[in-house]
Amino acid sequence: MQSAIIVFPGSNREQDVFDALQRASGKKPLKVWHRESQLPKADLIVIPGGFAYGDYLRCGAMAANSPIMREVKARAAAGTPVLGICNGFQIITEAGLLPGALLANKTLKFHCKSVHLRIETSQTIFTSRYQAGQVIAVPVAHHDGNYFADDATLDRLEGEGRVAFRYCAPDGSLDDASNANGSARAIAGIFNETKTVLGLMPHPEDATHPLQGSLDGVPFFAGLVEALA
Amino acid sequence: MTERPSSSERPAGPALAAEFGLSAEEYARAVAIMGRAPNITELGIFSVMWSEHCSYKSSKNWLKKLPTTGPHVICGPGENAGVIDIGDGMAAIFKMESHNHPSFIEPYQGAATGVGGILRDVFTMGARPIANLNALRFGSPDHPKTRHLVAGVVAGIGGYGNCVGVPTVGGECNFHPSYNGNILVNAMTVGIAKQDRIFYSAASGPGNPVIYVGAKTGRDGIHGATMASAEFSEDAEAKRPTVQVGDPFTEKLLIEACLELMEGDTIVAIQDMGAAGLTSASVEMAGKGGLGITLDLDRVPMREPGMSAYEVMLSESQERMLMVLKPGSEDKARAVFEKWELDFARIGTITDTGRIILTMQGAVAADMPIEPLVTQAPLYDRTYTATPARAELRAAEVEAREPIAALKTLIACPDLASKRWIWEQYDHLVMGRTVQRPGGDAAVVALPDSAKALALVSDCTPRYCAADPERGGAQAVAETWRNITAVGATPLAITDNMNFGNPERPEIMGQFAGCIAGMRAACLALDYPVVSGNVSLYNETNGTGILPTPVIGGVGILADAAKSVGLALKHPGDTLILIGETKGHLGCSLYLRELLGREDGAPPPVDLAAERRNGDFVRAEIVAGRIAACHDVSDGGLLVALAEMAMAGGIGASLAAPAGIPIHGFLFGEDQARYVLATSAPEKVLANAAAAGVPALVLGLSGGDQLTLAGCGAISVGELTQLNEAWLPMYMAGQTPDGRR
Amino acid sequence: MKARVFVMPKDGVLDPQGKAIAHALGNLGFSGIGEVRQGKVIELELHATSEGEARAALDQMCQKLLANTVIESYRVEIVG
Amino acid sequence: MKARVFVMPKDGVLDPQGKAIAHALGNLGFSGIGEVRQGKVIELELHATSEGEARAALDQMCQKLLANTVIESYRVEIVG
Ligand SMILES: Nc1ncnc2c1ncn2[C@@H]1O[C@H](COP(=O)(O)OP(=O)(O)O)[C@@H](O)[C@H]1O
Ligand SMILES: [Mg+2]
Repeated sequence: MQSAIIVFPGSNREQDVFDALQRASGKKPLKVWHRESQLPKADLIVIPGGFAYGDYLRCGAMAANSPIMREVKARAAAGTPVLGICNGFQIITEAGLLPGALLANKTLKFHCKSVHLRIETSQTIFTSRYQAGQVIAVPVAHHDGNYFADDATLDRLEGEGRVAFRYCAPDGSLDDASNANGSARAIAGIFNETKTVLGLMPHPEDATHPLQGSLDGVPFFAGLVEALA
Repeated sequence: MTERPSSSERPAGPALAAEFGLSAEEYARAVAIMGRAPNITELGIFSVMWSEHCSYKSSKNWLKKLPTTGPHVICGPGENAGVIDIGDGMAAIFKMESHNHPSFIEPYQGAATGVGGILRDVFTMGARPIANLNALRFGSPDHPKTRHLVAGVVAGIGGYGNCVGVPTVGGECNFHPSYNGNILVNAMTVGIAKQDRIFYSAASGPGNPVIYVGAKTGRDGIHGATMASAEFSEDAEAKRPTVQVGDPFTEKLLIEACLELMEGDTIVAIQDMGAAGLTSASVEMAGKGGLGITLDLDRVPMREPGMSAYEVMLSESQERMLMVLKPGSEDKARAVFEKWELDFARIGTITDTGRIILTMQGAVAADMPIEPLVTQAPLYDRTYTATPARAELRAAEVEAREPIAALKTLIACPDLASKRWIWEQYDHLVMGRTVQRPGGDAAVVALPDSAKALALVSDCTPRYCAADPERGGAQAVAETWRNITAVGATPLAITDNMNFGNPERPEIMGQFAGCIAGMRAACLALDYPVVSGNVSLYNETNGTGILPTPVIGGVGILADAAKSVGLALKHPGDTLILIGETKGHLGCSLYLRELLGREDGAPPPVDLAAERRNGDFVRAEIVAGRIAACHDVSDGGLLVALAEMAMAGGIGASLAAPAGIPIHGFLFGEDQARYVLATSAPEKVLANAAAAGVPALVLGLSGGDQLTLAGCGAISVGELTQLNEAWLPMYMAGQTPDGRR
Repeated sequence: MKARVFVMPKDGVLDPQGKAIAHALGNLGFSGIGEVRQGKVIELELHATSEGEARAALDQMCQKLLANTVIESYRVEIVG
Repeated sequence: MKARVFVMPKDGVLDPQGKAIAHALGNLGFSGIGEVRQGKVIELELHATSEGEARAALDQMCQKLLANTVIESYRVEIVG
């Protein structure tokens, strides 16, 4: 699997996902600077975490308008899988690849910690190595991860099986305390209609090495490599 | 809204010099050097170069006493940051710096720009920053300003560090009324570089271009360096300059651009523009090279129209660097900075005249000799009086309280309460190499493409320093050494941040001298040299000084990151062993302060030989894989240490009662050089300890969900955790734990 | 020409900042505070030959960048 | 009574957000953009018997909470 990581000014977790992808696929991902006019051929496009353009104005807004995003949207429309993690989720949502928006955490504070996620579906290229209902532990690190969409959109997402992950308690149950950023219906990640675009706030890439304290992100990348080999 | 004195129109002279913070004698010296009265720009340059902050005029004679060399020291104090050898051709580059006064005035921006400044000191030397730490000291929680200051400082540190993508992995946070009017915000950055790719600040090559890169210059923080060198008074509000605002996004670009340029062969010298901005950067670069410099100030990228030469030279706008390039490499360098969308301007030339000559709008704005500006800077041997020694306090003279109740009080007191509320606001995981996270003894950060890791910590116990500066100075160094040892790493070197009151008062200089003496002794005994540091004096408000606070930032190395241990109990049934001798020293302890409302007695003695022997033993046991968890015993004493291990692991322990010393001394005494180990191989560990002459005492076993003390009752780990975690979030929400406002 | 763009959270969209401000004002002893909403104001200088031209450009800027119409509404004011 | 409070970075104080917006608008092809400054607007309902009383209360709110007067200036508008 050849993946391409888009690097914006202010991206800062590009190396984290680079390392995770390299460990899973044995192949170095390409890092693509946002001003490069050509997006190389890739089996997977990743928009990494960070603070693209400082997250000034609105998280992800300026990067979403970057010329390379037109190319990313075209590839996504043609079926190339796109993964947006954290700031990447904010960017692809601002760019219209996914519905809704990410508001400030309900605490109005940045938070960095391990959270539990419940896998909502295993029927996608991103989650095939997990079981539906399985609970995994991965880190989050964001200030604006509070997923918002109107009720009709939320109903549609749920009806179409497009909720990928929810914040949950260690036993998989949903409660306010586990949903620390206040996301609508505890949503941590969503798919597009074809389930080839995933945006999520947590960082599975930071749970892929024994020294990182959790290996629960390994199946995420292993599944992708298997699906896109 | 413009209360700013339009200083460009004021006649320069003794009156203005005094306003700029120069004494009459210093002004006379400036006139002598110039052979005439300096104009306002020149006077501004004298005032910042000769400020306490830049010249170290009160502290230099004392700093010389610190040991700064060692087999792995590549570059000690004198450059932007210290450099040590960490093997495999790699170096660790680190420093700590204060932003105390700005953070008191504007906590968010003050703290944020503090982080930005220390990052620049590290990457200007060619290092990629891999970790930040921060040592914070606030006033009493009851003081009306404290909550606002904590909220702003923490948000500012997070706001900057999170955005630049450098993990903030450690630090400390204490509260004491002596900081009510003068908080301490000390930030530390650690970076790594290839040893053959380290960049220094001495200019060379007359004719070489002087390049300005980064953000534009505005009227930010003019006279910040002199502000950091003057005592606060209530009217500080009125005098304050335009506060510097940090732009972490620009900093991130600057890091990437500088490191990209540093891969090539274009840079002769590079220096960040920190306190005193363009003035200190240009004077120091040319001065260190024994050369001169000319600057055309019209070419400086400016954010505001109509800035005077004085303002351009003294601006403390953030996110700016000055470089001297090799001839012919300007275009290559420009392309890099243009890629990162940063300003890039050739503003001058290195000369062989030994003078700094500034021109603006066709006129000479300043023309001064550099060498005397640097070498004839004032240097004071300030009078000092030693802090009177305090009587030792015997445990028998201290009231004994019921141990479990005392533990509950201690674990929830502001200094010992969990600081999770703080470090969860810091991205401590970005870069994916944080092995030991905040909340333990030292943070451990794995190195890229290597099995190795660095162990990082900051520490100081100001109440000990106030009671006995020499013991306190030694203790601060020893505690960082112990914290690094407790994760299994070998301590290598330190940086320091000397925060003290007004050096013109002999008792303050006495504290300074005492702390230096203690630090020196500990550094020598532990082979743990000082490679960089910072001094912040005049930390006083209306004549009341802070507790002497020499913060130590320690760096150690692990050959194998996977061998590091944390403090969390890992499994039930492990034997808990106390390493080190316990005499039950309660003087200056938290038990004394939090339970009995007393702060008297002498602090615990620091036996550096025992420190070294015990630490070397503990480290060897960890590296041999026999230790499941390790924690050093410090603030609060043994029972607090055990409770912290239990809470972190969610596993209880049962402990036997001690014999021979009063139980409150045993459980809450703060004797030094001690660790608690959890092991499944107790016989081997005890035998090795006996062989090494290290005191070792079996305390009991891990297991269950309670902390049980034979004969004294028990408490559930859940209740302890609740007490320990509740205080800070409740306090920040404006509540006391019992629900009152 | 100088313009001001106001960007406010839409009705029905959570406004945690606004809520926090209302709460904090209450704690400070200000009584009788009703709903509080926090938005952004962007002041900018732009080149335009007429107010109409300026408004058209500003509308474009809001649609493309300054506001996210999923969660925000905007209003443009020409200052002079 | 309904009021609006505008909080802007003071003149001379760096406004990284404004700077970034100006830059982004340029990249989007909007030309002729001069200085951009970003601030906050806070809309609130408050109980007051006169405009004077409302203004006095709002001024207090700004001093104590809504504005950081070290780096920001504020302006109050009574909407009705
Ligand atoms: N307390 C100290 N101990 C050791 N070195 C110090 C101390 N204070 C300052 N230094 C060294 O003096 C030099 C100047 O420090 P500083 O003015 O803070 O540097 P910068 O201007 O780069 O921030 C640095 O090399 C620093 O490491
Ligand atoms: Mg420096």
